[in-house]
Amino acid sequence: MIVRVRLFAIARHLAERGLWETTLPDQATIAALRRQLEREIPALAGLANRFRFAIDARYAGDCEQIPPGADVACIPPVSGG
Amino acid sequence: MIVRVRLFAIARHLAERGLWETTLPDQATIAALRRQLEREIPALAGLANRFRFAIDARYAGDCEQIPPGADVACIPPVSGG
Amino acid sequence: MNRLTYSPIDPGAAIAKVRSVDAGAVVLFLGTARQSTAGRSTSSLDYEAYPEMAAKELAALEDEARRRWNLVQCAIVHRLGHVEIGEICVAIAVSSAHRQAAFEAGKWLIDEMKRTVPIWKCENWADGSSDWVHPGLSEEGTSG
Amino acid sequence: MNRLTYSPIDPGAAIAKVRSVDAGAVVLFLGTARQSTAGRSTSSLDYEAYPEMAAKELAALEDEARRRWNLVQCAIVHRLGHVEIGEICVAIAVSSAHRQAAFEAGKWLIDEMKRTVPIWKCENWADGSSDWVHPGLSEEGTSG
Repeated sequence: MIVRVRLFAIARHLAERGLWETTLPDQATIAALRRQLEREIPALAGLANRFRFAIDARYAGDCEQIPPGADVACIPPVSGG
Repeated sequence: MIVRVRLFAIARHLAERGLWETTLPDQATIAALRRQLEREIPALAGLANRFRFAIDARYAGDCEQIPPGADVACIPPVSGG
Repeated sequence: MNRLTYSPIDPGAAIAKVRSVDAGAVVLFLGTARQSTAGRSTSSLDYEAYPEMAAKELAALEDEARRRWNLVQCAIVHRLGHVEIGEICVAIAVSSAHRQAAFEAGKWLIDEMKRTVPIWKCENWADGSSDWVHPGLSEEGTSG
Repeated sequence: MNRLTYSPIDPGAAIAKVRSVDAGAVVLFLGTARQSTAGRSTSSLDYEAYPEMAAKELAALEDEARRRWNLVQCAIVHRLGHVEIGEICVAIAVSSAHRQAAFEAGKWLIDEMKRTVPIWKCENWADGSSDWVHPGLSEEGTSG
Protein backbone atom coordinates (compact mmCIF):
# COMPACT_ATOMS: atom_id res chain seq x y z
CA MET A 1 0.00 0.00 0.00
CA ILE A 2 0.98 3.61 -0.46
CA VAL A 3 1.32 5.50 2.83
CA ARG A 4 1.35 9.31 2.95
CA VAL A 5 3.10 10.75 6.02
CA ARG A 6 2.94 14.41 7.05
CA LEU A 7 6.23 15.83 8.29
CA PHE A 8 6.51 18.76 10.72
CA ALA A 9 9.14 21.08 12.19
CA ILE A 10 12.68 19.61 12.16
CA ALA A 11 11.46 16.56 10.22
CA ARG A 12 9.91 18.73 7.52
CA HIS A 13 12.97 21.01 7.53
CA LEU A 14 15.59 18.25 7.21
CA ALA A 15 13.52 16.18 4.75
CA GLU A 16 12.90 19.35 2.72
CA ARG A 17 9.27 18.38 2.23
CA GLY A 18 6.01 18.40 4.22
CA LEU A 19 4.67 15.13 2.83
CA TRP A 20 6.55 11.86 2.40
CA GLU A 21 5.02 9.12 0.28
CA THR A 22 6.24 5.56 0.67
CA THR A 23 5.17 2.02 -0.15
CA LEU A 24 4.76 -0.58 2.62
CA PRO A 25 3.26 -4.08 2.74
CA ASP A 26 -0.44 -4.13 3.72
CA GLN A 27 -0.92 -4.26 7.50
CA ALA A 28 2.56 -2.78 8.07
CA THR A 29 3.09 -1.35 11.56
CA ILE A 30 4.36 2.04 12.77
CA ALA A 31 7.66 0.28 13.62
CA ALA A 32 8.05 -0.73 9.96
CA LEU A 33 7.24 2.82 8.89
CA ARG A 34 9.92 4.15 11.24
CA ARG A 35 12.55 1.82 9.74
CA GLN A 36 11.44 2.85 6.26
CA LEU A 37 11.82 6.52 7.19
CA GLU A 38 15.41 5.90 8.33
CA ARG A 39 16.21 4.17 5.02
CA GLU A 40 14.46 6.55 2.66
CA ILE A 41 15.33 9.90 4.29
CA PRO A 42 18.92 9.59 5.54
CA ALA A 43 18.81 13.14 6.98
CA LEU A 44 16.31 11.84 9.57
CA ALA A 45 18.05 8.53 10.30
CA GLY A 46 19.61 9.71 13.57
CA LEU A 47 16.37 11.27 14.84
CA ALA A 48 13.68 8.83 13.75
CA ASN A 49 13.80 6.79 16.96
CA ARG A 50 12.87 9.97 18.92
CA PHE A 51 9.83 10.75 16.77
CA ARG A 52 6.32 9.66 17.60
CA PHE A 53 3.76 8.84 14.91
CA ALA A 54 0.05 9.49 14.62
CA ILE A 55 -2.67 7.64 12.73
CA ASP A 56 -5.76 9.68 11.91
CA ALA A 57 -4.67 12.46 14.28
CA ARG A 58 -4.12 10.19 17.32
CA TYR A 59 -0.79 9.01 18.75
CA ALA A 60 -0.09 5.45 17.59
CA GLY A 61 2.21 2.91 19.24
CA ASP A 62 4.95 1.06 17.40
CA CYS A 63 2.91 -2.15 17.15
CA GLU A 64 -0.13 -0.48 15.65
CA GLN A 65 -1.01 -1.46 12.06
CA ILE A 66 -1.50 1.31 9.53
CA PRO A 67 -4.94 1.05 7.89
CA PRO A 68 -5.03 1.67 4.14
CA GLY A 69 -5.64 5.33 3.34
CA ALA A 70 -4.92 6.42 6.93
CA ASP A 71 -3.82 9.97 7.69
CA VAL A 72 -0.31 9.32 9.07
CA ALA A 73 1.95 11.94 10.65
CA CYS A 74 5.46 12.04 12.03
CA ILE A 75 5.53 13.93 15.36
CA PRO A 76 8.94 15.19 16.57
CA PRO A 77 9.07 16.13 20.30
CA VAL A 78 6.55 18.95 20.71
CA SER A 79 7.36 22.46 21.96
CA GLY A 80 4.15 24.47 22.11
CA GLY A 81 3.40 26.90 24.90
CA MET B 1 -3.44 58.38 78.31
CA ILE B 2 -6.34 58.50 75.89
CA VAL B 3 -6.23 55.74 73.27
CA ARG B 4 -8.28 55.94 70.09
CA VAL B 5 -9.06 52.56 68.53
CA ARG B 6 -10.51 52.07 65.05
CA LEU B 7 -13.13 49.34 64.80
CA PHE B 8 -13.92 47.40 61.62
CA ALA B 9 -16.47 44.92 60.25
CA ILE B 10 -18.20 42.86 62.99
CA ALA B 11 -16.48 44.91 65.73
CA ARG B 12 -17.71 48.18 64.24
CA HIS B 13 -21.14 46.65 63.65
CA LEU B 14 -21.64 45.25 67.16
CA ALA B 15 -20.07 48.27 68.90
CA GLU B 16 -22.22 50.53 66.74
CA ARG B 17 -19.29 52.88 66.16
CA GLY B 18 -16.13 53.04 64.06
CA LEU B 19 -13.97 54.68 66.70
CA TRP B 20 -13.69 53.72 70.38
CA GLU B 21 -11.96 56.09 72.75
CA THR B 22 -10.72 54.82 76.08
CA THR B 23 -8.33 55.80 78.87
CA LEU B 24 -5.45 53.52 79.86
CA PRO B 25 -2.37 53.96 82.09
CA ASP B 26 0.72 55.21 80.23
CA GLN B 27 2.73 52.30 78.73
CA ALA B 28 -0.32 50.05 78.78
CA THR B 29 -0.02 46.96 76.55
CA ILE B 30 -2.28 45.54 73.85
CA ALA B 31 -3.31 42.86 76.39
CA ALA B 32 -4.60 45.61 78.70
CA LEU B 33 -6.45 47.23 75.82
CA ARG B 34 -8.08 43.89 74.97
CA ARG B 35 -9.34 43.49 78.57
CA GLN B 36 -10.60 47.09 78.53
CA LEU B 37 -12.50 46.40 75.28
CA GLU B 38 -14.26 43.42 76.90
CA ARG B 39 -15.27 45.58 79.88
CA GLU B 40 -16.33 48.72 78.02
CA ILE B 41 -18.11 47.14 75.03
CA PRO B 42 -19.99 44.09 76.35
CA ALA B 43 -21.25 43.23 72.84
CA LEU B 44 -17.63 42.37 71.93
CA ALA B 45 -16.76 40.53 75.16
CA GLY B 46 -17.11 37.05 73.63
CA LEU B 47 -15.12 37.92 70.52
CA ALA B 48 -12.31 40.13 71.78
CA ASN B 49 -9.91 37.23 72.38
CA ARG B 50 -10.15 36.36 68.64
CA PHE B 51 -9.31 39.90 67.50
CA ARG B 52 -5.82 41.07 66.61
CA PHE B 53 -4.69 44.65 67.17
CA ALA B 54 -2.52 47.00 65.15
CA ILE B 55 -0.33 49.91 66.24
CA ASP B 56 0.40 52.45 63.52
CA ALA B 57 -0.91 50.12 60.83
CA ARG B 58 1.24 47.10 61.83
CA TYR B 59 0.11 43.99 63.69
CA ALA B 60 1.08 44.28 67.38
CA GLY B 61 1.55 41.43 69.86
CA ASP B 62 -0.20 41.29 73.25
CA CYS B 63 2.93 42.38 75.13
CA GLU B 64 3.56 45.43 72.99
CA GLN B 65 3.20 48.81 74.74
CA ILE B 66 0.96 51.39 73.16
CA PRO B 67 2.88 54.63 72.48
CA PRO B 68 1.00 57.85 73.31
CA GLY B 69 -0.90 59.16 70.29
CA ALA B 70 -0.51 55.86 68.38
CA ASP B 71 -2.94 54.92 65.64
CA VAL B 72 -4.52 51.79 67.17
CA ALA B 73 -6.92 49.43 65.38
CA CYS B 74 -8.91 46.35 66.29
CA ILE B 75 -8.58 43.70 63.53
CA PRO B 76 -11.20 40.93 63.49
CA PRO B 77 -10.24 37.83 61.40
CA VAL B 78 -9.81 39.12 57.86
CA SER B 79 -11.80 37.92 54.83
CA GLY B 80 -10.54 39.72 51.77
CA GLY B 81 -10.16 38.06 48.36
CA MET C 1 2.08 47.82 42.43
CA ASN C 2 -0.91 47.50 44.75
CA ARG C 3 -4.15 49.32 44.90
CA LEU C 4 -7.51 49.40 46.66
CA THR C 5 -10.36 50.65 44.52
CA TYR C 6 -14.08 51.38 44.77
CA SER C 7 -14.43 51.00 40.97
CA PRO C 8 -14.76 47.81 38.91
CA ILE C 9 -11.42 46.06 38.36
CA ASP C 10 -10.18 45.79 34.77
CA PRO C 11 -8.32 42.46 34.44
CA GLY C 12 -6.74 43.61 31.17
CA ALA C 13 -5.08 46.51 32.99
CA ALA C 14 -3.65 44.14 35.62
CA ILE C 15 -2.20 41.93 32.86
CA ALA C 16 -0.77 44.93 31.01
CA LYS C 17 1.06 46.01 34.19
CA VAL C 18 3.00 42.76 34.44
CA ARG C 19 3.69 41.86 30.79
CA SER C 20 7.34 42.26 29.82
CA VAL C 21 9.77 41.06 27.16
CA ASP C 22 11.74 39.51 30.06
CA ALA C 23 8.77 37.36 31.13
CA GLY C 24 7.86 34.05 29.54
CA ALA C 25 4.93 33.51 31.90
CA VAL C 26 2.08 35.57 33.30
CA VAL C 27 -0.36 34.21 35.88
CA LEU C 28 -3.48 36.17 36.72
CA PHE C 29 -5.78 35.21 39.56
CA LEU C 30 -9.25 36.74 39.81
CA GLY C 31 -11.49 36.31 42.81
CA THR C 32 -15.08 36.86 41.68
CA ALA C 33 -18.34 37.24 43.60
CA ARG C 34 -20.16 33.90 43.51
CA GLN C 35 -23.93 33.49 43.34
CA SER C 36 -24.03 30.93 46.10
CA THR C 37 -21.89 29.97 49.09
CA ALA C 38 -22.34 26.63 50.85
CA GLY C 39 -25.72 26.23 49.16
CA ARG C 40 -26.98 29.66 50.23
CA SER C 41 -27.84 32.39 47.71
CA THR C 42 -25.88 35.65 47.82
CA SER C 43 -27.28 38.83 46.29
CA SER C 44 -24.16 41.03 46.67
CA LEU C 45 -21.03 41.66 48.74
CA ASP C 46 -19.64 44.65 50.58
CA TYR C 47 -15.94 45.00 51.30
CA GLU C 48 -14.44 47.16 54.02
CA ALA C 49 -10.74 47.76 54.64
CA TYR C 50 -8.37 49.46 57.02
CA PRO C 51 -6.87 51.16 53.98
CA GLU C 52 -3.55 52.49 55.33
CA MET C 53 -2.69 49.12 56.85
CA ALA C 54 -4.00 47.09 53.90
CA ALA C 55 -1.73 49.08 51.58
CA LYS C 56 1.27 48.37 53.83
CA GLU C 57 0.46 44.67 54.13
CA LEU C 58 -0.01 44.31 50.37
CA ALA C 59 3.32 46.04 49.74
CA ALA C 60 4.97 43.69 52.26
CA LEU C 61 3.47 40.65 50.50
CA GLU C 62 4.70 41.91 47.15
CA ASP C 63 8.21 42.44 48.57
CA GLU C 64 8.21 38.96 50.09
CA ALA C 65 6.98 37.35 46.85
CA ARG C 66 9.71 39.13 44.89
CA ARG C 67 12.26 37.84 47.41
CA ARG C 68 11.02 34.24 47.29
CA TRP C 69 10.58 34.00 43.53
CA ASN C 70 12.40 35.75 40.74
CA LEU C 71 9.41 37.80 39.58
CA VAL C 72 9.57 40.27 36.73
CA GLN C 73 6.45 42.19 37.83
CA CYS C 74 3.65 41.88 40.38
CA ALA C 75 0.34 43.74 40.66
CA ILE C 76 -2.48 43.37 43.20
CA VAL C 77 -5.80 45.21 43.10
CA HIS C 78 -8.58 44.71 45.64
CA ARG C 79 -12.10 46.03 45.29
CA LEU C 80 -13.80 47.86 48.18
CA GLY C 81 -17.41 48.85 48.76
CA HIS C 82 -20.43 47.29 47.09
CA VAL C 83 -19.78 44.41 44.67
CA GLU C 84 -22.43 42.73 42.53
CA ILE C 85 -22.46 39.00 41.80
CA GLY C 86 -20.04 38.11 39.00
CA GLU C 87 -17.84 41.16 39.58
CA ILE C 88 -14.12 40.89 40.32
CA CYS C 89 -13.21 41.27 44.02
CA VAL C 90 -9.44 40.88 43.66
CA ALA C 91 -6.92 40.61 40.82
CA ILE C 92 -3.38 39.32 41.36
CA ALA C 93 -1.05 39.35 38.36
CA VAL C 94 2.55 38.15 38.38
CA SER C 95 5.11 37.62 35.65
CA SER C 96 8.35 35.64 35.65
CA ALA C 97 10.83 34.14 33.20
CA HIS C 98 9.38 30.62 33.69
CA ARG C 99 5.91 29.44 34.57
CA GLN C 100 6.53 27.60 37.83
CA ALA C 101 7.52 30.78 39.70
CA ALA C 102 4.46 32.64 38.37
CA PHE C 103 2.05 29.88 39.46
CA GLU C 104 3.67 29.49 42.87
CA ALA C 105 3.84 33.22 43.56
CA GLY C 106 0.25 33.81 42.39
CA LYS C 107 -1.05 31.04 44.65
CA TRP C 108 1.03 32.20 47.61
CA LEU C 109 -0.06 35.84 47.22
CA ILE C 110 -3.78 35.08 47.30
CA ASP C 111 -3.36 32.61 50.20
CA GLU C 112 -1.36 35.15 52.25
CA MET C 113 -3.62 38.03 51.30
CA LYS C 114 -6.61 36.15 52.68
CA ARG C 115 -4.69 35.47 55.89
CA THR C 116 -3.16 38.84 56.73
CA VAL C 117 -4.49 41.85 54.81
CA PRO C 118 -7.10 43.84 56.82
CA ILE C 119 -10.00 43.63 54.38
CA TRP C 120 -13.39 42.24 55.35
CA LYS C 121 -16.27 40.86 53.35
CA CYS C 122 -19.94 41.19 54.21
CA GLU C 123 -22.26 38.70 52.48
CA ASN C 124 -25.64 40.18 51.62
CA TRP C 125 -27.83 37.08 51.36
CA ALA C 126 -30.73 36.76 48.95
CA ASP C 127 -33.09 36.47 51.97
CA GLY C 128 -32.23 40.03 53.00
CA SER C 129 -29.91 39.27 55.93
CA SER C 130 -26.20 40.10 56.01
CA ASP C 131 -23.17 38.48 57.64
CA TRP C 132 -19.68 39.76 58.15
CA VAL C 133 -17.31 36.96 57.23
CA HIS C 134 -14.70 36.29 59.93
CA PRO C 135 -12.99 32.90 59.55
CA GLY C 136 -12.70 31.23 62.95
CA LEU C 137 -15.34 33.31 64.71
CA SER C 138 -18.47 31.45 65.79
CA GLU C 139 -21.51 31.63 63.54
CA GLU C 140 -23.61 33.49 66.11
CA GLY C 141 -20.84 35.99 66.56
CA THR C 142 -20.70 37.00 62.93
CA SER C 143 -24.38 37.43 62.22
CA GLY C 144 -24.92 41.08 61.50
CA MET D 1 -13.35 25.90 24.09
CA ASN D 2 -10.01 25.60 22.29
CA ARG D 3 -8.64 27.43 19.34
CA LEU D 4 -5.51 27.80 17.23
CA THR D 5 -5.07 31.25 15.74
CA TYR D 6 -2.71 33.17 13.48
CA SER D 7 -3.87 36.48 15.02
CA PRO D 8 -2.72 38.12 18.28
CA ILE D 9 -4.39 36.58 21.34
CA ASP D 10 -6.66 38.85 23.41
CA PRO D 11 -6.30 37.82 27.08
CA GLY D 12 -9.46 39.76 27.97
CA ALA D 13 -11.48 37.56 25.60
CA ALA D 14 -10.07 34.41 27.24
CA ILE D 15 -11.06 35.72 30.67
CA ALA D 16 -14.53 36.72 29.46
CA LYS D 17 -15.08 33.15 28.17
CA VAL D 18 -14.61 31.60 31.63
CA ARG D 19 -16.13 34.18 33.99
CA SER D 20 -19.37 33.00 35.55
CA VAL D 21 -21.59 33.78 38.53
CA ASP D 22 -20.91 30.15 39.59
CA ALA D 23 -17.15 30.74 39.75
CA GLY D 24 -15.35 32.29 42.69
CA ALA D 25 -11.95 31.91 41.04
CA VAL D 26 -10.45 32.48 37.61
CA VAL D 27 -6.85 31.58 36.78
CA LEU D 28 -5.34 32.77 33.52
CA PHE D 29 -1.95 31.59 32.31
CA LEU D 30 -0.21 33.43 29.48
CA GLY D 31 2.93 32.15 27.81
CA THR D 32 4.70 35.11 26.22
CA ALA D 33 7.67 35.34 23.85
CA ARG D 34 10.78 36.17 25.87
CA GLN D 35 13.62 38.34 24.65
CA SER D 36 16.31 35.89 25.76
CA THR D 37 16.54 32.15 26.37
CA ALA D 38 19.47 30.68 28.31
CA GLY D 39 21.41 33.90 27.81
CA ARG D 40 20.86 33.99 24.04
CA SER D 41 18.91 36.78 22.32
CA THR D 42 15.75 35.88 20.42
CA SER D 43 14.34 38.16 17.74
CA SER D 44 11.05 36.31 17.09
CA LEU D 45 9.34 32.90 17.15
CA ASP D 46 7.46 30.85 14.58
CA TYR D 47 4.93 28.23 15.61
CA GLU D 48 3.80 25.32 13.45
CA ALA D 49 1.07 22.82 14.31
CA TYR D 50 -0.57 19.68 13.04
CA PRO D 51 -3.86 21.52 13.35
CA GLU D 52 -6.41 18.68 13.18
CA MET D 53 -4.52 16.67 15.79
CA ALA D 54 -3.70 19.67 17.99
CA ALA D 55 -7.41 20.52 18.14
CA LYS D 56 -8.24 16.93 19.18
CA GLU D 57 -5.48 16.82 21.80
CA LEU D 58 -6.54 20.18 23.26
CA ALA D 59 -10.15 19.00 23.47
CA ALA D 60 -8.97 15.81 25.21
CA LEU D 61 -6.95 17.85 27.73
CA GLU D 62 -9.95 20.06 28.43
CA ASP D 63 -12.17 16.97 28.97
CA GLU D 64 -9.60 15.42 31.30
CA ALA D 65 -9.19 18.66 33.30
CA ARG D 66 -12.97 18.93 33.69
CA ARG D 67 -13.04 15.32 34.93
CA ARG D 68 -10.20 15.81 37.43
CA TRP D 69 -11.34 19.16 38.81
CA ASN D 70 -14.79 20.62 39.14
CA LEU D 71 -14.27 23.39 36.60
CA VAL D 72 -16.95 25.88 35.64
CA GLN D 73 -15.30 26.84 32.33
CA CYS D 74 -12.05 26.25 30.47
CA ALA D 75 -10.58 27.99 27.42
CA ILE D 76 -7.27 27.40 25.62
CA VAL D 77 -5.95 29.48 22.72
CA HIS D 78 -2.58 28.86 21.03
CA ARG D 79 -0.94 31.20 18.57
CA LEU D 80 0.48 29.88 15.28
CA GLY D 81 2.77 31.50 12.71
CA HIS D 82 5.09 34.41 13.33
CA VAL D 83 5.19 35.82 16.89
CA GLU D 84 7.11 38.92 17.92
CA ILE D 85 8.90 39.25 21.27
CA GLY D 86 6.46 40.16 24.05
CA GLU D 87 3.43 38.72 22.25
CA ILE D 88 1.23 36.02 23.78
CA CYS D 89 1.94 32.47 22.51
CA VAL D 90 -0.70 30.67 24.57
CA ALA D 91 -3.56 31.62 26.89
CA ILE D 92 -5.17 29.10 29.26
CA ALA D 93 -8.12 30.31 31.32
CA VAL D 94 -10.04 28.21 33.84
CA SER D 95 -12.75 29.02 36.35
CA SER D 96 -13.98 27.08 39.36
CA ALA D 97 -15.98 27.62 42.53
CA HIS D 98 -12.80 27.72 44.67
CA ARG D 99 -9.28 28.81 43.84
CA GLN D 100 -7.33 25.61 44.45
CA ALA D 101 -8.99 23.77 41.55
CA ALA D 102 -8.39 26.71 39.21
CA PHE D 103 -4.67 26.93 40.08
CA GLU D 104 -4.16 23.15 39.84
CA ALA D 105 -6.06 22.79 36.58
CA GLY D 106 -4.30 25.79 35.00
CA LYS D 107 -0.88 24.42 35.93
CA TRP D 108 -1.77 20.90 34.78
CA LEU D 109 -3.16 22.12 31.43
CA ILE D 110 -0.04 24.05 30.44
CA ASP D 111 2.25 21.21 31.62
CA GLU D 112 0.30 18.62 29.62
CA MET D 113 -0.07 20.89 26.62
CA LYS D 114 3.70 21.24 26.40
CA ARG D 115 4.04 17.46 26.62
CA THR D 116 1.44 16.19 24.16
CA VAL D 117 -0.08 18.75 21.80
CA PRO D 118 1.55 18.69 18.32
CA ILE D 119 2.72 22.30 18.15
CA TRP D 120 6.35 23.25 17.53
CA LYS D 121 8.32 26.39 18.17
CA CYS D 122 11.12 27.73 16.02
CA GLU D 123 13.44 30.24 17.72
CA ASN D 124 14.68 32.94 15.38
CA TRP D 125 17.85 34.12 17.12
CA ALA D 126 19.10 37.69 17.02
CA ASP D 127 22.23 36.46 15.17
CA GLY D 128 20.06 35.43 12.21
CA SER D 129 20.07 31.65 12.76
CA SER D 130 16.98 29.60 13.63
CA ASP D 131 16.40 26.44 15.65
CA TRP D 132 13.39 24.20 15.88
CA VAL D 133 12.85 23.42 19.55
CA HIS D 134 12.49 19.69 20.24
CA PRO D 135 12.97 18.79 23.91
CA GLY D 136 15.11 15.67 24.18
CA LEU D 137 16.61 15.84 20.69
CA SER D 138 20.37 16.48 20.51
CA GLU D 139 21.50 20.07 19.86
CA GLU D 140 23.03 19.23 16.48
CA GLY D 141 19.84 17.52 15.47
CA THR D 142 17.68 20.57 16.03
CA SER D 143 19.78 23.24 14.35
CA GLY D 144 17.86 24.37 11.31
